[in-house]
Amino acid sequence: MPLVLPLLLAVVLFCLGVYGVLARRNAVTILMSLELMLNAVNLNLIAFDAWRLDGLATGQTLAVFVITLAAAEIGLGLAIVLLLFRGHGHVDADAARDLAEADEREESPT
Amino acid sequence: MITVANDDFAAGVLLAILALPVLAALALWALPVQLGERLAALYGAVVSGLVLVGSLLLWTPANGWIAYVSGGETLAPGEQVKPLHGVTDVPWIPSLGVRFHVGVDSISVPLIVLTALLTFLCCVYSLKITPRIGRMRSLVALLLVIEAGVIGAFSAMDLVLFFVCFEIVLIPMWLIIDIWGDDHDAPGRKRAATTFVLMTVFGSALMLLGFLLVFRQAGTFDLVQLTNSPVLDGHGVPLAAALLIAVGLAVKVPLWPLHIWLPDAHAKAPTVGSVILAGVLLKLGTYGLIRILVPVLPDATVTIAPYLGGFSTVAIIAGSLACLGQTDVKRLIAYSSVGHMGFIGLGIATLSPAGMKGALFANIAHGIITGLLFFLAGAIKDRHDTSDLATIGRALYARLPRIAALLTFACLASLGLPGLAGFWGEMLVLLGAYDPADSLPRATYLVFMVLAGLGTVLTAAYFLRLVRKLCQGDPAEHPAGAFAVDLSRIELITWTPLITLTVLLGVWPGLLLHQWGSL
Amino acid sequence: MIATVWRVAGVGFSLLLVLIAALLYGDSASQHAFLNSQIGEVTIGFAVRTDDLTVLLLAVVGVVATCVQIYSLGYLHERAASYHALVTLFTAAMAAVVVADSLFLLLIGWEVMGACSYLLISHYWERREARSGAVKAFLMTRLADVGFLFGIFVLGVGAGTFRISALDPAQIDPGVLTTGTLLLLVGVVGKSAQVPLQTWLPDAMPGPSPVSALIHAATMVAAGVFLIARLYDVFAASATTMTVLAIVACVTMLYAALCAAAAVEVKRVLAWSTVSQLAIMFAALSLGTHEGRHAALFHLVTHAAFKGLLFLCAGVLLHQVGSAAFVVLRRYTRRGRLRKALPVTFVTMTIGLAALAGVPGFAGFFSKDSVLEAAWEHAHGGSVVGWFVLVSVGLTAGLTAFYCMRLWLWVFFRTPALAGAVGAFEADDPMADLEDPDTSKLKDASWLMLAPLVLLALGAIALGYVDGLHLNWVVALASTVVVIFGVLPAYSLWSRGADPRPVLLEREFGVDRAYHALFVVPVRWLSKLSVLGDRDVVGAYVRAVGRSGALASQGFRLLQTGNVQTYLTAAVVGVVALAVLAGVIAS
Amino acid sequence: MTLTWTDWQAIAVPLVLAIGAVAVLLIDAFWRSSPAQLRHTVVTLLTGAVILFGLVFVWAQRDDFKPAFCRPAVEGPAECSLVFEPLTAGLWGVLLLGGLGVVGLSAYRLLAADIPVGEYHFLLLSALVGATTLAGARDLATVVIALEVVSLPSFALVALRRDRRGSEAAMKAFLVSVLSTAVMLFGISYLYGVTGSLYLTTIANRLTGLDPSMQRVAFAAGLFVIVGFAFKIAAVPFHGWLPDTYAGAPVEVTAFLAVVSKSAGVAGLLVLVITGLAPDGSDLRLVVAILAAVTMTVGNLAALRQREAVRLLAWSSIGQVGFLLAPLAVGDAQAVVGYLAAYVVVTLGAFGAVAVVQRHRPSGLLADYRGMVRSEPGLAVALIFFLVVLAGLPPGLAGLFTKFAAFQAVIDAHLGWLAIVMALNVMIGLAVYLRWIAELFRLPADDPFAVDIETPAVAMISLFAAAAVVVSILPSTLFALAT
Repeated sequence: MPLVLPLLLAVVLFCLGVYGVLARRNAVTILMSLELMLNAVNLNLIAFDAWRLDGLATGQTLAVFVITLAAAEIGLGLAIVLLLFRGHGHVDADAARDLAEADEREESPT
Repeated sequence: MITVANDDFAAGVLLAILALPVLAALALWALPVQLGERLAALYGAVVSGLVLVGSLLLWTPANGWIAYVSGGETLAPGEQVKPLHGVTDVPWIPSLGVRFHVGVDSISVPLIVLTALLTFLCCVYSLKITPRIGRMRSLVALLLVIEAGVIGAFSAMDLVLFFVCFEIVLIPMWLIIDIWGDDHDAPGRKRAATTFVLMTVFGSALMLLGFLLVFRQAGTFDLVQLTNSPVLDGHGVPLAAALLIAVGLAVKVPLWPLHIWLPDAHAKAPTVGSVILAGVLLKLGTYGLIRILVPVLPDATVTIAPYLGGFSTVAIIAGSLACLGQTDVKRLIAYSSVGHMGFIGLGIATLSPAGMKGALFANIAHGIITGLLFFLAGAIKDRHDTSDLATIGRALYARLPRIAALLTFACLASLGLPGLAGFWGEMLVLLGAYDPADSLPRATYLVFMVLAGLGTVLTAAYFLRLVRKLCQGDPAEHPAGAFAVDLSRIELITWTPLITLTVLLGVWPGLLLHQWGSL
Repeated sequence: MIATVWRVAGVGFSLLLVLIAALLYGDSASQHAFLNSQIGEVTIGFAVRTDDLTVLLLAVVGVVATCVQIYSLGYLHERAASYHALVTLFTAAMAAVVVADSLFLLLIGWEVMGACSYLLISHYWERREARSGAVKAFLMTRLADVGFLFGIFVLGVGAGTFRISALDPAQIDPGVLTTGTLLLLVGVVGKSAQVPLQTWLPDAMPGPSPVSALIHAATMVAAGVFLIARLYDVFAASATTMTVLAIVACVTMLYAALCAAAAVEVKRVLAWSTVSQLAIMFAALSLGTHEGRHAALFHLVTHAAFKGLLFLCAGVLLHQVGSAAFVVLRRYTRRGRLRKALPVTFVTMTIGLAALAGVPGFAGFFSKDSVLEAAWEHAHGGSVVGWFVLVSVGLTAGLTAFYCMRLWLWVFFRTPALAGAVGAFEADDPMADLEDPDTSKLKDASWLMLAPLVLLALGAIALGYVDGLHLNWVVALASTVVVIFGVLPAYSLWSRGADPRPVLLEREFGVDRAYHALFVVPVRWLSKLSVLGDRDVVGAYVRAVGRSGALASQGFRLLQTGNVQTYLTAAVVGVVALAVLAGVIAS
Repeated sequence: MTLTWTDWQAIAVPLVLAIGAVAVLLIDAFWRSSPAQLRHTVVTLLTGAVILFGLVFVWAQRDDFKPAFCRPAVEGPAECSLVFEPLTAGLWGVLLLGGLGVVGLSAYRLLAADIPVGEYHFLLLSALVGATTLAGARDLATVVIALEVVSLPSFALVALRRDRRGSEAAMKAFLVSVLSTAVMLFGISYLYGVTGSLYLTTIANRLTGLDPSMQRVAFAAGLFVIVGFAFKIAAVPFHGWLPDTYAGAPVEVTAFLAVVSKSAGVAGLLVLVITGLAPDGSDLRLVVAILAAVTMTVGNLAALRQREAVRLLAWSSIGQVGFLLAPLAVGDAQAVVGYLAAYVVVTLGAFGAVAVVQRHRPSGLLADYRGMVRSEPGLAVALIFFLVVLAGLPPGLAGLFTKFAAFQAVIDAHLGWLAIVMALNVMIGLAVYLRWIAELFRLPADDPFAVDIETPAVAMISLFAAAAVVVSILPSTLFALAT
């Protein structure tokens, strides 16, 4: 299999992930999109590893690390989403805007 | 060439007058008890008096400075190399190449004495006359910090140390304007203070870039080394460095069109603030030009000197014209500084002995005379609670005869009347412009000279206008207010030294000119 | 108390000057330098010298100043301290000019005189015309002084010295010499109120009369003449400068005499006559001959006496009557009171006017004669300048006689033709139809004021003879005839009660108005422009920087919506932008 | 592969920190019976002791060079995953000092009452483990893991109060951070593909020998990696999360984010840039320079009109990062570490002062500080000093000289335009801090802030102030951190 095919697939996956992160409102969906991006990375790593065959299996090792990372991130992420839900009653990422810049009123220009 | 003389006594004195005001200011702030307003002023007067004494001790005869002779030229047979004295030179930040290197010579000593004198007088003045909101303790402490910073800048022999001292004064001055400034116009004084500090900071940052370029070329920040082996070549990096340094210092001078912070800052500042600002702080810029730009980057200076001269000439004319249109006495005096500093800039731009000495002389003279003018303006403002010409009214000769007479005297001195201190500097500057350094385009400088000469007429015009609008007039139309007290004793005491110096330097310019040897 | 101190000091100082002059009389010339500093190749500092010229001028200054100081004791009572102090300073400044051997000392005296004159002219600062006259005087002379300063530079740098005694015209490049002397001439023209910088002098009249006497007789305006006499070798070495001087002098003397002939105020007439007489001195100097210089100095001395006298007399009129305007004086005169109430003043003023007009036997006659003589000799030598000067001075003599006679008759004598009406001068006086003033209390001034008058009147006669009588009878006769030709029309007009004053002359040829439009108005505009430029151009940039900072700040705040996806989108866009930017810069 | 003594020494500090973290967690979990007061004290002391051990260790070994987890490379020097060298020592010193400072700020009765003590300190120590590892990491896998070990505890810390604002703040930080990790990993995968290695030195060696098309890929990959770090340190335009997160988190946690988390990011980026990802003259350095210019400008400008103290500090910390990036862009480690050290000290101090005020005035507006120079002179003077150091003006010489070093680095690298932008930003930055200082000086105030400040707070703020004064008088100490 030519190297370019998995790479292309990875790029497509990554872009889908980016789209998902930017466009979806639901925080859980965003987390899933992030997962997609990380898996695109994994695909890349495996593909390069297979192409390189450097004997250390560096790519595969890193891919395993990334999977672990993803698991940890999702764990923490879901905890935060839960907290968000508890506080706001919803899990829409773009609706949590308590911390936006307040309107200013009495400022005089310098 | 600078040679260095070993002189432990002078070094000790110099370090003492650098450290004393800072320590005194810290002690003043740290005092747990609330000091009375007058006690604070007294404390300041004592400390600054000691500094004044110390600065006078530094004034040793028989030294001079001929460092700005550009790299290629050699000394004439009769000239001798005059030493720097009171030198302390220890490493400070080795990794950046910064040293704590201070020392004084005859260029810096008069300026240091001027600084000490004006600070002392401001403290003495504050014994009786304080800004309305009080808080004298902080005011005195800030004045002392400014004094230390300015003296540091005048004695720094390391570019970075100069830069640091240059910046030390900014925040105290900003506070002085912002807190003790014009109490009728809080947003105005805030704006003035902020404009002042921001423009100066930007300028000094540019200046720092220039210093760093110099460092890249020469590998040292040490002024003695840099003066003795300057960065030659008038193009490329040295030119960029010279431009950055010149622009940075020009903000402080201030040179047209970078002067825009000055009128507001002076007009809104309290009396002592205006005096220090005009009398001392502006000198940092011209001192920097003379001390750093000219000797360190001689060739590049030659390249930019005509532009410096041109902008200075514009400053003279534009400043004077702007003065003619002012309606506020403090603003008017502030604008007059633009014109006078333009003369100094022009003198430096001539790169000739006469112009350079003229600039140095005018530096001192402007400090004394403008200091006096701001004291007077402050006195008038205090008595009328406004500095607006129309509101103050006319015929001060009738209402406050002594103050009005002194104002007239100060105006005459400031417009460069021969026989008073203001004349010699401007005369020498014009002489320098008539006969600039060989490497400069003479025709251009002749034009500058003629324009600057016309500027002196305009200067006379606006000062006479001031006298006419303020001092003269029909007393019947402007009756004396009940509170208008003429010259008080403290005012007389404070101003006498300035008046004396104005006359003394006017009739005996050699007193200072000798200091600078056979430049 | 302070006033008394200054009074004593003033009189004492003037007497001291006379004493010094007497002591120095006959001493050989010497110089002495002090307080010098070396600037590059030139020396800046002070030096004094004594020689005949110094002694002469010191004596003149001393005597006139003494007269003025004593006279002022009676004349002036308010603000006496500052007045006497300034007059003393003024005298000292003139003395400095006279003894100076350093061009800088000379300049100091020169300009301090300007400043003192400014302060003295505005002595009555509650009066509008005093204020504006003072400012005008200072600014015009200051403008000229800039030229003077540049002249000092040119000559000093050209010769390598600022010592007058060391200035050697032979050592200076001719071009430099001409430039330098022409620039000095600018200063002289300004100080001595010659065309085109003449307008300040008549406007300086609101000052106290003794001050006018001092300015006009011995100090300030005479300084110009003195300067050229002092630097005569240098000036004479440049033919161009001398020609310019001659032209200026000739134009001025005629112009000023014409103006004087139309003035309706005693002091204004006298002011214009000063301008005119100074021009005569300059004309004599412009001949470039030794005789010319001698004649000029001779005229300077006699002029000091009779012009001082005349101004002091005008002062008495002002002091006793309250005004020196013709129209006011006529009110007293038509009752025939003025002459009788003020006998001493009348007599001394008559002497002064006679001397000014050049009536034979009076000092002015002899000095003017010597000018004419010098011009005549020079003209004989084939010099165009000589002829030019000769004709101008002749014409001026006639005009001078005319306006002296006019002044004398209108002020002191009833006009038979008008039978007691105010006559020719009431047209421009709003109070012309008022009742006649009470003339019974009019009396002559105190002896303090009259004594100087008598002294100077003696001088106005006797000084003509000190130089020895060596008249060229042809010239003397001719000038006498000219004087008679001047006197007769004045008499005839007066006796008919007419005083025709052409508008052109009355407005003094419109020079003042032209200057106002040409210089004052543009400067005002420029000043407005400068203020507005600072506020709306330079200041606008600064404000714009501040505003744009605030706006940008506001913008960034608005971007901070709180929506995390907005942030992420901005970030993704940022990555792309960075990549593109780096690619662009790299390639 | 066996662990040698050198390896142990190199990882001693992170290891001890990790053990300490576990110990703290265990104490908190299994010593419930003790009074909260005592538990808090014990936990604080233990945490402090662990960090202090790290500091002492770093001080003792500061001149050593200890590579760990090495293997002989195919070409060039041995490839190591973790290296302890003077630069590492300097970075660790800064990070540990920062950590210690945060612990001090969270000392007894200072930490908000609703934050669980044990978890807090555990997370703090965990993040420090990651931060120290990151500063010593020399291969990309270690970098990624270490970065995650710094980040994940940070989000937990932000959300520790379990309230509405905290959860929102944590969510924002988390999403941005995870996205950035993904982007960075994507870049790393390509770097690996292009060079075939994850060791930084090897990557650096191989990058130079690539053919142009590959170099372009490598550039894009490097850009992605840098962007990943840019998210972490909140360089503009990847900064959006920062003000919101700072505002939403407890002040102590904000201080932690501003000090430890940010320093860790800078340290990682510094390691990447100088050990080879972006060699001298590479386009990536240009990217960093552009980031620096944009970051400092936007950060300072946005700070100009903030009305809340924490938000102002948040934006100004973005501006400070811009200044940090400038010498970083030219690979001047000394300037970066010096700047970082000064920044850490005064930021801690400033947050300490803010924490004190915020405890009594929860609104956190700048107006709360009005007239403090009269009512609370000590605190006000300290705060003014910290702000002045941040602005880089005398008397804050520490700030001045670190800015100076940054200027020098930039000028020496011929980046004139960046130097001009920096000069402009010195001015804007000053305007930012002056507004605050002006409030402190403004008299008379209606309701000046005056309270009995808790002793630990007084001690900590005095300590920070003293440190700031010392480094102001002897700025060379700052630059001695990395030689």
